[in-house]
Amino acid sequence: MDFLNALVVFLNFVFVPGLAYGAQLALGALGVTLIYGILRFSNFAHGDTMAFGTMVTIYATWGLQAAGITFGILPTALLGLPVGIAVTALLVLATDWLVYKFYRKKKAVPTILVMVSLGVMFVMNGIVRLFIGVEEQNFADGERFFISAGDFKAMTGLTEGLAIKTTQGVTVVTALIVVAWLFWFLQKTRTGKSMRAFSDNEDLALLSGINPDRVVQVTWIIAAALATIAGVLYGLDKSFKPFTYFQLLLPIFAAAIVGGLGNPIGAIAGGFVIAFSEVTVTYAWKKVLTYVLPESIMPDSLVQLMTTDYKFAVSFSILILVLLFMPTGLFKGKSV
Amino acid sequence: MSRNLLLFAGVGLLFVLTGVFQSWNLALSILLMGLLSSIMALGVNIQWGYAGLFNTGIMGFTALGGLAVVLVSARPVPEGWAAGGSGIVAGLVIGAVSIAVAVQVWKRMPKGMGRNLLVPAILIAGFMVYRWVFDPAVTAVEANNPASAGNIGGLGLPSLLAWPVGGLLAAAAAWAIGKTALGLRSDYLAIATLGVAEIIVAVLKNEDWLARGVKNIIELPRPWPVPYETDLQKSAEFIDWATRWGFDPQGASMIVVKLLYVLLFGLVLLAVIWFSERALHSPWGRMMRAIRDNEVAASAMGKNVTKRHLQIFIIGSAVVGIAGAMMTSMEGQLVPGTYNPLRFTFLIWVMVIVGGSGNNWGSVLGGLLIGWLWLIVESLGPALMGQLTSMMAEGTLKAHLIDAAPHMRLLTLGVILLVVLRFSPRGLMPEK
Amino acid sequence: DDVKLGILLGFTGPLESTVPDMAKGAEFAVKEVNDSGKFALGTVTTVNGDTTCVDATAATAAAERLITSEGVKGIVGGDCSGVTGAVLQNVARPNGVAMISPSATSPALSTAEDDGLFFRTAPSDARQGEVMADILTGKGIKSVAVTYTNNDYGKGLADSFGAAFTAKGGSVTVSAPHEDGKADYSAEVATLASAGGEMLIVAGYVDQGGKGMIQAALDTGAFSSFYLVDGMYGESLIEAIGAPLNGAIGAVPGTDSPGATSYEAAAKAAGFDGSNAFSKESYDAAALIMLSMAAANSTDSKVWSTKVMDLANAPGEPIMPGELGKALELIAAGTDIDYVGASSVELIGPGESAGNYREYEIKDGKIETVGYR
Amino acid sequence: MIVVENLHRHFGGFHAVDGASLVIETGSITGLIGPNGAGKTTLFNVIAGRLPPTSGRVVMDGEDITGLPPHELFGKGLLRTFQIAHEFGSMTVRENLMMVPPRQKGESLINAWFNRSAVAAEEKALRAKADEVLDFLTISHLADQKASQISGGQKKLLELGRTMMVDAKIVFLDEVGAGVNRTLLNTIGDAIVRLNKERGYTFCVIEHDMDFIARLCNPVICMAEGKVLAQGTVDEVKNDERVIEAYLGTGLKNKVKGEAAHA
Amino acid sequence: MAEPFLIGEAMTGGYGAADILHGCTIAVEKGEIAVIVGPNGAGKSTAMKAVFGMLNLRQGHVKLAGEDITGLSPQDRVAKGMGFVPQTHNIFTSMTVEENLEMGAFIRRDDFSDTMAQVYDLFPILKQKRLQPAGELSGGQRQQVAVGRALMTQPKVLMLDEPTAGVSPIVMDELFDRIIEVARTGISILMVEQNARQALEIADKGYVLVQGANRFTDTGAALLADPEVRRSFLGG
Ligand SMILES: Nc1ncnc2c1ncn2[C@@H]1O[C@H](COP(=O)(O)OP(=O)(O)OP(=O)(O)O)[C@@H](O)[C@H]1O
Ligand SMILES: Nc1ncnc2c1ncn2[C@@H]1O[C@H](COP(=O)(O)OP(=O)(O)OP(=O)(O)O)[C@@H](O)[C@H]1O
Ligand SMILES: [Mg+2]
Ligand SMILES: [Mg+2]
Repeated sequence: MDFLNALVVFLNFVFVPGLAYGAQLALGALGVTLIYGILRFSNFAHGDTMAFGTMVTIYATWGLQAAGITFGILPTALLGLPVGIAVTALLVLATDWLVYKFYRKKKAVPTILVMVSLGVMFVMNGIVRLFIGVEEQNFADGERFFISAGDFKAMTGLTEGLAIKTTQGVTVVTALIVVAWLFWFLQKTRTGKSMRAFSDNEDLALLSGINPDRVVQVTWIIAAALATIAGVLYGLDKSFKPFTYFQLLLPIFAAAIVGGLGNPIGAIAGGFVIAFSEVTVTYAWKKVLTYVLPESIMPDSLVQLMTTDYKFAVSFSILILVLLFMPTGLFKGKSV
Repeated sequence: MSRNLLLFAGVGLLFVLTGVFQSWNLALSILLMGLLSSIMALGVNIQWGYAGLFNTGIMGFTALGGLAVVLVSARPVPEGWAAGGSGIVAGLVIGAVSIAVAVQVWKRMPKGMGRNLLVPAILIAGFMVYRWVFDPAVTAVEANNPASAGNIGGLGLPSLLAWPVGGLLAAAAAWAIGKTALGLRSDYLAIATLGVAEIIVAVLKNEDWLARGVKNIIELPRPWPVPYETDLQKSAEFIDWATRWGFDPQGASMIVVKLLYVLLFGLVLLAVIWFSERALHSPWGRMMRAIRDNEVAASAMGKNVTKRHLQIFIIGSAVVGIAGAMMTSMEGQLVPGTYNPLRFTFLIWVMVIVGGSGNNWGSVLGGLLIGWLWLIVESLGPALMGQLTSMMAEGTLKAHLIDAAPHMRLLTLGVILLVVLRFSPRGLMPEK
Repeated sequence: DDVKLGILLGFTGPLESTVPDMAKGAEFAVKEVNDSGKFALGTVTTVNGDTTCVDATAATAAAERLITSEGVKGIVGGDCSGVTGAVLQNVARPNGVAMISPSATSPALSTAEDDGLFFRTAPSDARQGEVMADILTGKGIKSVAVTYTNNDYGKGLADSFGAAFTAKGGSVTVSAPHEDGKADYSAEVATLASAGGEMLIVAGYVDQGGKGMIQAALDTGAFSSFYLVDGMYGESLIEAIGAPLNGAIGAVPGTDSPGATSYEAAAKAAGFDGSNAFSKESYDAAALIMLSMAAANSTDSKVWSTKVMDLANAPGEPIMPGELGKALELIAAGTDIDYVGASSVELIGPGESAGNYREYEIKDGKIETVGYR
Repeated sequence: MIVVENLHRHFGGFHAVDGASLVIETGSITGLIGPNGAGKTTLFNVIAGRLPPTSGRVVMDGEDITGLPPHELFGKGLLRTFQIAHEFGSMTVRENLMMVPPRQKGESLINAWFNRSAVAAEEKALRAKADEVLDFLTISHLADQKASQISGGQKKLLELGRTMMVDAKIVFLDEVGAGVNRTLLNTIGDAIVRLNKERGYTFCVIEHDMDFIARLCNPVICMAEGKVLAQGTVDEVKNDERVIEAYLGTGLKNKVKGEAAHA
Repeated sequence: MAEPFLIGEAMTGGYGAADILHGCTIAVEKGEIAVIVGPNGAGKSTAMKAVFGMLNLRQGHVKLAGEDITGLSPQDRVAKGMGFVPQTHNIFTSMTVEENLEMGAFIRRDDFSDTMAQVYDLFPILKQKRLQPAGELSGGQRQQVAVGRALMTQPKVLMLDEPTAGVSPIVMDELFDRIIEVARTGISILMVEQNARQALEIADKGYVLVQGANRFTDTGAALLADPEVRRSFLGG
């Protein structure tokens, strides 16, 4: 029983949150990694694209809710998602046409594109704030929990509870489906292969009759979809606030890079590496130990390797460590 | 060449216009920021433009420069030092030694199980001893008057001295980072250095014994020879001088202080440029460009790529560290919470790229231009919004837009940045 | 002619969601004064400057612009202690312009040299720590976990509370910081849960990490009762979290004067959230500046700043929000006033709020006052 | 003298070099031939320190040089060219050559900053040397062109030119001839022979042009599937049945006939 | 004489300000093989790129089957049935050998497994390395992939820039044989070669380019027989 309690404590505070956060990062990292893989630059505007997509979805959700449409135990926002994706896709396509295309034609080096994406980031940043403002928006509805801590205790009779939020479940499942799809799409489909060919050698892609404009469009549309999905799921689980989405950029990049840039599987792995290293290394084992150790040798300290002050630092240290042994990430990423 | 002069003249004009239409004080304080940024941009350009190292740890080196100012010139806290200074030093030494031992063991021992066990064992044991010595000392130091001290204090030396020390601190950190992470390429190096910078700032934020952490250190002394405006305003001599020339003493005091800073920063900037330009246009610079273009071939042509990378990484970081120290001693305070990657890393990168990577003067131009832009959009953005909304009918939309006016700041910045990059896709002064 | 007031706050950056209601508060006071028609020195207008909260250079430049270009006669701000210190030392003092900060709470600022030009309507952390310890020991609570926002405000508050609470025999199981605006707080919540405690003390901002911490603690079942510091006060929290927040307690600066309530009501009517963090303090800061100007009959900071302490403290006729017109009349008549305002301003020592606290509890989704300290 | 002892280099499960042992005698021009994918370039890469071997040793003049980094090998007088040209694209063709000599004074920052005259004098000499090499390679008109903007064959010439900038002991040439005009290649062949005779350079040459190999090389080593298949004089190797089957093909005989008919 | 199937006529142009080509003309008839030779830097690759539309021509034009295609993008020329193997950067290094070949057949909508089998027959080593990223191949193997990719297109005109550079003699012979075969099926072949003697042997027409202009133009055999051409350009 005590052992079970210890396990539940661990699951509840480390495993489940880590899994959900990891999946959220992974979804964001997928978009970053896709742009890097095909268009060959680190897109700093991705965080704000996520914010934009989420914003549109929020408006759509409000509309649906006003019309009395809901989605059962699942959040209504999932129904609004297609709208968000569509509008975001239009926005990024317009951005590409207005901004990025020029540099592509000029064959600008990747760092120029990175700086350009910073400019785009600032602009999107402003657009989102002009529309929806800076405040936090809560748009989650439906059932909050698959199982709440209290219910779990009542069900199992354990002293410790285990909570699994609906959004956590949805996020993890979505992340897995999306990565599988993306992997399949890039590796097996004609369009996917042409996208990889384009990223590998643009001139030669041209000589093979691949339409570069189409490749770029498809890439942006998928990226917009990924950004919107990631943003909405994150917003449902935590909350939507433009500034946080900007802050998300850093761990998302960390995830994409540690996994190996350009590799969808890597993005997933990277997301979990970052999330779990944040949560586990600074975890205080005291509570777990109270269940498994006898009273007499129970330490009174928190049994914590590092204080949470350093959780970011720790996750970065782990990232660096991984890179030292695998210089292009867990899954042999690209580098431009 | 004339094009470049024109560009500089153009940027100069921006500052003059700011002086005329806003105020000279504002123009000068933006110029100061621009000069500091230019120095940082030069540091980055040395690494990126010369050697292709994608360093995004600029924020960390800037912060280390700031720390140097605290350690060198902050008011000493003898009680704090007495309470645990020696313990802290001992702890740090133990930590460093155990890492060094682990590294040596890793290098010397043959691959295999033994090494894989021994090295972590050394590290873990070292960590335990370190914590055992270090933690009580820290607690003791932090317990000393936490509201206004709680740290080990500085040496109380002149602030100017902290500038080279800032460079040294940054160089030392760069050495450590370089030794471990320079094997990484492009974005992988970028994220690693970004991470190190985050770690450095995390340490500054959370190690209260060092520089009071998030409780900040204020009232750091000014660098020689810059006086305090309030002192000038009280000095009869100065008032005399100002009135003789027909200035209002208060206004003059501020301009004089800023001009002195401009002079100081300008001298440092020129020195850095002189050294960089000489280096760039020498066989050393040629070797660096070769390494940047093709490491494999450079190595086959007998150039020690690892060593050169380390060298240039250290030099560039030291320059950033110096600039970081200059900034902190000008602001007179160390606030770890202000170090954020957008402002201290990516903005500097924008400067380098907009200026034209690989071109020192480009970096200076980029620093001045983007520095100006970064600060001027604070008023420009909302003003633009004011223009836009002035034609609109009253209503919720207008109210909403006016509320959102501050956010025109970044939007305007973004738009102008995109425009600049559109007209000079390789930077304003491309490497030839 | 115009008298310009600078509102120097972090309109963009980490506090961007908190600041609008602060700026509105200050503007609200200005509007009230102008509408009263009793301000003899001219029409008061406001000019906004953006500190970004984190970028001292940007804040300094913004202040430089407000003062040397716009010619403001007083500043409401800055918001975050770091940028406030930089502005004070490098711009306000040299120019001799006074500032009243609604939210910079760092104790270090109390001792900073300011030539009498710096005030704040936010209470210093030391006092609040005492009050918190009193409230909790009064409830018989022995052990708590603390999470604070990782800046001088949170850290200072956590420190002073920790000291006071231990002195009273309580124990703090863990005091863990959280960074505002971050993506995930699982690690922090896990640590707090592991350390345990009867209650979670949340020393953060209501629309920042503090809210995230509460949400995560509730979701995982780590804590079910909370103590909310002044930065955590706000209707928006109840709205966002809902029923699970019932039972949470807290205290905000305030006396049994009706100031806070009337201000919140007026704010609601004017279309902004007056209960949001530091909105009241901002209103008070602006009001104090204008009243001091009136009292000094001068817009020169060096002159009016000498009046601030007088006006803010007893003795005198108490002034509530919405009574600025009346206050101006009284001042003109030479009657002594005691500005109470929305946040019960009482300035002690080097110009900071002494802090009376209103203790409240959240019951059925409503904030109910339970007493004063 | 370079001695390669039982060298292996694996990529995953694939054995690119699979137990090759060979000797490159000092003063020789050794030819290395073999079918595509035989492991020739990989062997070069291992010898020149670009790739670590999976196992085996490389000995140079009695000293074990296995796994030394390329720049140290360069210091020992071991030079190589790349099959796929590795030019320094953003530098001019002349600079590409001038950067080669080791231990230049101006490569030290202190000299670059404070000892300009010494550096300038050295630069002058380097420049003259570079121009001489460019002249020889018939590309002096390209001296100030960016190396990224020259033709494929010209890049190959540049590869070769770099080895001519220093006094080398042993030079590994990986298909310098591919893509180079045959008339010019003949001149290059003459130069190799001259360097070999006059300056005592040792050469190891990978080439698929058998005429070229035949003109220059003795001995010739033929590799296949990561192993040494045959070695000896050109004629011995050329007539080795296994070499013909794996590498030369029967077409060569026809072609040789064709040649005879034209001549 | 009727106009050739593909002709780049009096082409003048270059990469930047300076012209590389000076009124250079190159043509190939249906089902024939044309070979371009010349010293390094003569402008052979540039001429090929010009014919393929990867270069802005200042003067001159390109015609395919009588139609002026000077204004078309490379991609459109692919659609018109032109295939090209550049001299460098001619494979997708991060994609497997098989994917490289598939990309060659990108514009084909029919079943191309036959063509792929033929390519594998021609270059058996590629079949072995089918699933390996092409960037990991040896120099000669890459070249085979590059040619294989172009063959997959089943173009009407096949343009090859030094297809045999770096391939072993045995493969080179196979390759030339195959090129003859391909030409016999009615496909025009335009190629640049430094293995000029072998190439001219199978060429119906030969061009010697020097400094961006035509120096000699004749049948392959005639050029081979010209002693000056042999000495100056073919290595004696
Ligand atoms: N990085 C690598 N990963 C996997 N296989 C590789 C790698 N590099 C080379 N190979 C394989 O090793 C074999 C030998 O390649 P190598 O380049 O040494 O051949 P080579 O003899 O130089 O051929 P060529 O005459 O075509 O240049 C080839 O089959 C190649 O596919
Ligand atoms: N990208 C480029 N930019 C500028 N000039 C170039 C560029 N590429 C080639 N050149 C120049 O154009 C001329 C012709 O080059 P081209 O590649 O056509 O030669 P080539 O005849 O194919 O030679 P090779 O046999 O060496 O491949 C050369 O002098 C070269 O320096
Ligand atoms: Mg090879
Ligand atoms: Mg060519």
